[in-house]
Amino acid sequence: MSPKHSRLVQLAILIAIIGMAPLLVPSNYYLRVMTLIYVFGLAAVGLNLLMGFAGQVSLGHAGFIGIGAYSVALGSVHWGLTGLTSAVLGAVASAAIAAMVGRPILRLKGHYLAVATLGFGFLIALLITNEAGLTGGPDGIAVPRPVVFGWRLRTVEQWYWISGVVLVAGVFIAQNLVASSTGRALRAIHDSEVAAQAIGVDVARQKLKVFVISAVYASLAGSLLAFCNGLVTPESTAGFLKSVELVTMVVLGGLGSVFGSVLGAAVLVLLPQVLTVFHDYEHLMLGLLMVLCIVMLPRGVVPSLARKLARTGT
Amino acid sequence: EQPIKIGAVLSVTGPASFLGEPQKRTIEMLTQQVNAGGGIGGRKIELVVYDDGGDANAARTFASRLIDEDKVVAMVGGSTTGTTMAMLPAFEEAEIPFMSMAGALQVVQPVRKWVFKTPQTDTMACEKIFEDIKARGFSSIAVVFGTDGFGRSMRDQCVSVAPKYNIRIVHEESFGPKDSDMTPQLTNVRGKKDVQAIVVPGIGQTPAILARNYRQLGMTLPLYVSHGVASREFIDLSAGGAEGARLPVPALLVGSSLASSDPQRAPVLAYTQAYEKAANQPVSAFGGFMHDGFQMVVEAIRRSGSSEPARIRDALEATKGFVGVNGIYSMTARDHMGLDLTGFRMVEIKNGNWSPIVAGN
Amino acid sequence: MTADLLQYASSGVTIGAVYALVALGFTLIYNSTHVANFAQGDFAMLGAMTTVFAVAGGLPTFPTAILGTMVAGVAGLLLYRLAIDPARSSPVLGLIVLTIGASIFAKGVAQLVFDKRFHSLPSWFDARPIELFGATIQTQSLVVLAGTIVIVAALATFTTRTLLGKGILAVSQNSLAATLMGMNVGSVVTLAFVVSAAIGGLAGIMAAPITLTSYDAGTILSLKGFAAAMLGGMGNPVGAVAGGIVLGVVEAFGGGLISSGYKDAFAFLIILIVLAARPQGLFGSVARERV
Amino acid sequence: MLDVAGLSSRYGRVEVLHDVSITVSRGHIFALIGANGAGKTTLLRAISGVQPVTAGRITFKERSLNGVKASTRVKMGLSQSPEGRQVFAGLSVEDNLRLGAWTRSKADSDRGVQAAYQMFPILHEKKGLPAGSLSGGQQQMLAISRALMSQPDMLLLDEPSMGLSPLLIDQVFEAVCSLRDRGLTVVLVEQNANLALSIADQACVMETGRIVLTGSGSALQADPRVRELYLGE
Amino acid sequence: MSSMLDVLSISIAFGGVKAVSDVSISVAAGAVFSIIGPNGAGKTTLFNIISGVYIPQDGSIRLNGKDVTGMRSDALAREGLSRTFQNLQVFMQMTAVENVMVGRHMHERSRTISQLFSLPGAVRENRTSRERSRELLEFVGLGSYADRSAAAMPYGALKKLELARALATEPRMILLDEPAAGCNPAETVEVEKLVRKIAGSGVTVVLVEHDMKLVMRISDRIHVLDGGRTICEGTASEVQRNERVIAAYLGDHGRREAANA
Ligand SMILES: Nc1ncnc2c1ncn2[C@@H]1O[C@H](COP(=O)(O)OP(=O)(O)OP(=O)(O)O)[C@@H](O)[C@H]1O
Ligand SMILES: Nc1ncnc2c1ncn2[C@@H]1O[C@H](COP(=O)(O)OP(=O)(O)OP(=O)(O)O)[C@@H](O)[C@H]1O
Ligand SMILES: [Mg+2]
Ligand SMILES: [Mg+2]
Repeated sequence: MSPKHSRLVQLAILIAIIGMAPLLVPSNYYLRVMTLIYVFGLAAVGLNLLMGFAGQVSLGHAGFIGIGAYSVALGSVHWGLTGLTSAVLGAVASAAIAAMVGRPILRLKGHYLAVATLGFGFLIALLITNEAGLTGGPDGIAVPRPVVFGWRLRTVEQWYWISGVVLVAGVFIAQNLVASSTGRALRAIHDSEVAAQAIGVDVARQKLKVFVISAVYASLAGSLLAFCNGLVTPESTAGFLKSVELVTMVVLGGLGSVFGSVLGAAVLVLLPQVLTVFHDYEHLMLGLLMVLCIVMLPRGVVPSLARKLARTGT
Repeated sequence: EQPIKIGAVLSVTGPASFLGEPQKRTIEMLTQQVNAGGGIGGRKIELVVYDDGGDANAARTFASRLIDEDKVVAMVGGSTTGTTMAMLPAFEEAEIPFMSMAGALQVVQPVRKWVFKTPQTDTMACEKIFEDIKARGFSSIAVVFGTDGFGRSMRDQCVSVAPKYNIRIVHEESFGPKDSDMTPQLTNVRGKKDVQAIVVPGIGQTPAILARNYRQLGMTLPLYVSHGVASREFIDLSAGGAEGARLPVPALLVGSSLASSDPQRAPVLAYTQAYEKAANQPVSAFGGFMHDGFQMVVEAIRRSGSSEPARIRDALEATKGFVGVNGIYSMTARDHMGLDLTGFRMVEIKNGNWSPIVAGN
Repeated sequence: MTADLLQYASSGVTIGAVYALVALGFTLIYNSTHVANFAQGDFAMLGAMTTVFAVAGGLPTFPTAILGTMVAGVAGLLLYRLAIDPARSSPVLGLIVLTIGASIFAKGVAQLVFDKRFHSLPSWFDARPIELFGATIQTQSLVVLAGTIVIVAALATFTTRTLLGKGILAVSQNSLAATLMGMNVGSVVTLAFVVSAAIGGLAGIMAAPITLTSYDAGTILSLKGFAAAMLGGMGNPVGAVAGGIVLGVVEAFGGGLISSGYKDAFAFLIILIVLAARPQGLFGSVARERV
Repeated sequence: MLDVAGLSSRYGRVEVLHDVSITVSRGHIFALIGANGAGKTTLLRAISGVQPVTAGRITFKERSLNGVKASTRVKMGLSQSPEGRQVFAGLSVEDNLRLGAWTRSKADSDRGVQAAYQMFPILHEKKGLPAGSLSGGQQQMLAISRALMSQPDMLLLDEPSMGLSPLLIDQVFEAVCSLRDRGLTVVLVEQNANLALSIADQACVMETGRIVLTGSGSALQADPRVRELYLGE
Repeated sequence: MSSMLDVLSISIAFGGVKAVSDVSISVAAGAVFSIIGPNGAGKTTLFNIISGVYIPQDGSIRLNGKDVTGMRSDALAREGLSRTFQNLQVFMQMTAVENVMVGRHMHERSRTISQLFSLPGAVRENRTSRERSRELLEFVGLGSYADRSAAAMPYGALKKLELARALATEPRMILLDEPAAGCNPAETVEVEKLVRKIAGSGVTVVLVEHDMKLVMRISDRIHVLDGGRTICEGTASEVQRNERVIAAYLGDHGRREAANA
């Protein structure tokens, strides 16, 4: 299968799943779970562009989810903006902030970048938590249901379809980016910055570009999350554990596999739901599964399985 | 007979596990008790408990699950204000009664048709503390609050009721829920000459570190902590630092010293005994919240003779003079908490134990 | 005012020393595998919790401290042998996620084996706090500080003076070459994990009288330890200690003088500022790859 | 000394060594030449035990090496200077050398370091600097010296002349000869075929994973096919 | 002939070690200019300075008459300078053809937006890049490797891959650091043909190489460094007769090789 072919197949599978799921699992609960998968899948796809392709770690990406989430909350509560406007403004703000912090911190390498992004995420979360007058503090703030073209969007179903469509768009765009000249430049940077630079790739600019793009993905995911939850809290959007969850989604699904990130998101959203049967052993199982996953599929689900298939296949 | 399904979403793990953990043990123990006694009108209770880990997003998903999949008729829990607020809309929409264990006033004010709660509000705790401060003749205090939901909310309430008691808050400090050292904050307070007492709105074990540091710094200002630390662990962990600290606690914590005429004495002793046997650890106020909430729901089901959510709700709202371990509840259409200040007892920690304060001392 | 400043300093140094010890463990594992081990704080938790429960079970403090250290060391051994080593073909980020999984697993085990409550240990020496120019210094702080100094000195000597210590660096830099030199890469790295975990455990045990411990106390320690190690310059034991102390002191002064709510923010701001000026951390060397 | 029989090896699904057999006699220089990608490096890796083999057996000093760990092979007297130098970039030159003597005593290590400094004085000059800062050729000298640190009975050299200046190539080849004269056995993989064959006692040519020619060094040097394909004449 | 590259008395030191001191060279456009010298003479460092990897502590560099001192290497690439590396810097996780396509990056004009949505312009450009890159792989003799992962290619092939990648930038000048390292004499002849073709197409070639046969046959001028300093410059025959060069660098063997070239 040519790369282009396999991209289209993946996209088609995704569309089919999104289209069929409501028929197979009609309850609001399942729809909500699927919606969460799409929302986090979107953020994970964005983060994968940064981590899996450009090889730049971010341990603070939930910060951008927080910005997206709180911009729709604050936009409608404090500034009387419509939901759509505030989501767009949130994305713009995320892009601007990413461009600003990205310039200095993307010069850092490996674990140094990890700690810098970790710090960035912490700062955002602290800001949201401490500026309680504006943000409602740790208990969070309610997000009014947005009205779009005269429709009040409130049902789980509506948000299901909206997130599904946004995810498909996000995956499509990410796939295109990866296959484009920018995508190649990013992968080249991953392998050797000196060489990439020596053959004319503006390394700093490309890194910044993908950082901004991934921030926009996260921000949009944050806005969607805020809308479908109706409430945002610092921990459930910008917290460090959310950043870790995002990284885990990307890694489990497979660094450098767009489709894998959606799968990774599915795994991490579904696991807590499935693991409830273990009661007190939930954490133990979650940790164990994460470890086993990496041990058995060291490159993440999609790439590792693809490799195994290629090996056993003809 | 079909069992009656009751749901709970609790923060059994994560930063608020000190709330959710005793609540889970309590609700499991009480369910067993009810079922052992033949259930409600011959129907057993089937309990569905989920752990949200303190994450509002997870809580919201489990709420959907309880409603759509498990089809519970009533919901008890929501250990924190954050998780409760996230779940509220779902239960309002599904029209299922929701008995929350969250502290903040905003859960029941404005009154939401389907939502109730058991803990006293932070405002009440502030009032209780300020009453005592005023009685001792102090008027300017420092507030050192936790930056978690509980601490921040109680701090806000204290700030707003302080004028009522002619109390000035002359200095404020805060600490994070994961902080392991509060010496700098206390040092600052120590440096302020006009501070006559310190009030610590904070929950969990972090205030215990504060109490230790307080002691290590050799500070002697009167120290007030909140009902958010009302468990034995606080005293133990503070390693003597909490000696002399005062706080409002529910009757539950001063069980053995309750007068025999006190109506709460019987339920308090019963719960304490059962819990300490079942869980092998001392009772805490948080488990007590669950005790009262769950019992009220069971009562409501019993009284309404139905497992219709709407009937249960109506019965809950009609709760009158329910004697719990946390207070005596009388719900109305305008009050979905139904407690007054009498539920709180002011205690001082003496010789490593809660010791009731005789009024005016 | 001077008393206040001194108080901030003493409190900052104490907490900083705890961060430093966790950072030291980080450094050792990083040096042997280039893995940032986010379960490092959980070694501290395991050490402390084991000791707490053994002490509660009636055992005397010092022998149990050794027991706690050993339990942590065994956890390190298992982590490497059962997880890190089998997954060695995974990219670095995969290994980070793996250690996070291991950390969650450790918490899951701890909450079952021990409990979910907070615990404390008595101070090692039952002496009154020391008064110094109006500031109060806990005796346990001195224990932590002394422990840190001893461990960093030992570790620095080990890595810079002994062939085995250099072997640990060598296997991470080029495990193929290390193998061709006749090193048994597996054993060398196992050793690094065990020592690192034991240091972590000891850190937890020494700090527990000051900071309390509970099944989930590891996460924040891992984070701060990681941050400290990076601030100091990854891979350098002296840097790890410096990073830890700076972090603790910045937190104490920032919290005391400016705003306690933004205490962690100051810590991370300092890290960002330092890294902007010195991308290799305070004591790190510029590892410029030759082309 | 070394006997390789019917050896096969693969990367993933691709087999790159097919039924390779060579015999290296004690105290000889054995030259292995072949085009890019012929499998020379793979063969050396297999002998050192860092490349899995799928068939065949390797015997060293009358002992089978099958299932013997790479680190044990070093203790048995087998040492390799690998392709691409593979120095420990962050460690000092001297530390690199001393790690080469991992299996040896401190006294042996001291002696080895002195010998290395004598052979390549530049290493002495740079002994405290990180090996990664050395120039390509300097790193090559370090890699060769490091391989000698374990005082092997048999030395595997993978393109030792790569990146060395002509003067140094002379020097290295002289050194190899004198090591042989002191009883060391050397397997020499070289692109500098002329030179390699001129000092080799035995030699073979490898093509796409197979041995296609064997003989004495001078015989191969005279072989018209070798002259055309590998000596560029 | 006008001069393509002028290096004016540049110096650089690393913690006291003077890797390059006061070196000046001038390379005529279209020439093949070689730099030789013992190991550690500073050849690679000189390349690193010219290509913007290091910034010289002293001196200046002119490329085609323009002062480019301290310019970053991507900007230099846009000025028409490209290079290969002594320590391979191949993009190991990409296929051979993708490696070369990255070299086309700076010539690709489509906007990010158009790439994100896979608009026709971007698609077309992508196709052209791929075709051009395949041609280049054929040119260096790696046609059969095009879709192979770089990680699975032998050393010698990787050296050529770097060459193809450097050519993909359509340079006016190319710096080759030991292109024949790891090649046997027969393969070196291939490299020589390749370099001749490149030079023949008008690209200025600066070469660092220890294979004296290759250097002597192909170079228009040879510059000899030792210990970071220039010891002489001249044509092949001038250089191989220079006593200092023989003593410091060529030795017996090298002199024979050089003479036979
Ligand atoms: N890691 C790898 N994965 C897959 N194939 C590989 C790998 N390394 C080498 N190969 C393949 O194995 C074959 C033999 O390679 P090897 O490196 O042994 O050749 P060589 O004779 O040493 O070549 P050179 O002279 O270029 O060093 C080549 O076809 C190469 O493409
Ligand atoms: N980053 C650095 N840090 C320290 N020393 C360096 C650095 N780069 C180069 N050197 C030193 O500068 C000198 C010149 O090195 P360079 O790599 O330029 O040599 P070269 O002429 O290319 O040698 P070779 O032919 O071996 O490749 C060497 O002594 C080297 O150790
Ligand atoms: Mg080879
Ligand atoms: Mg060089």
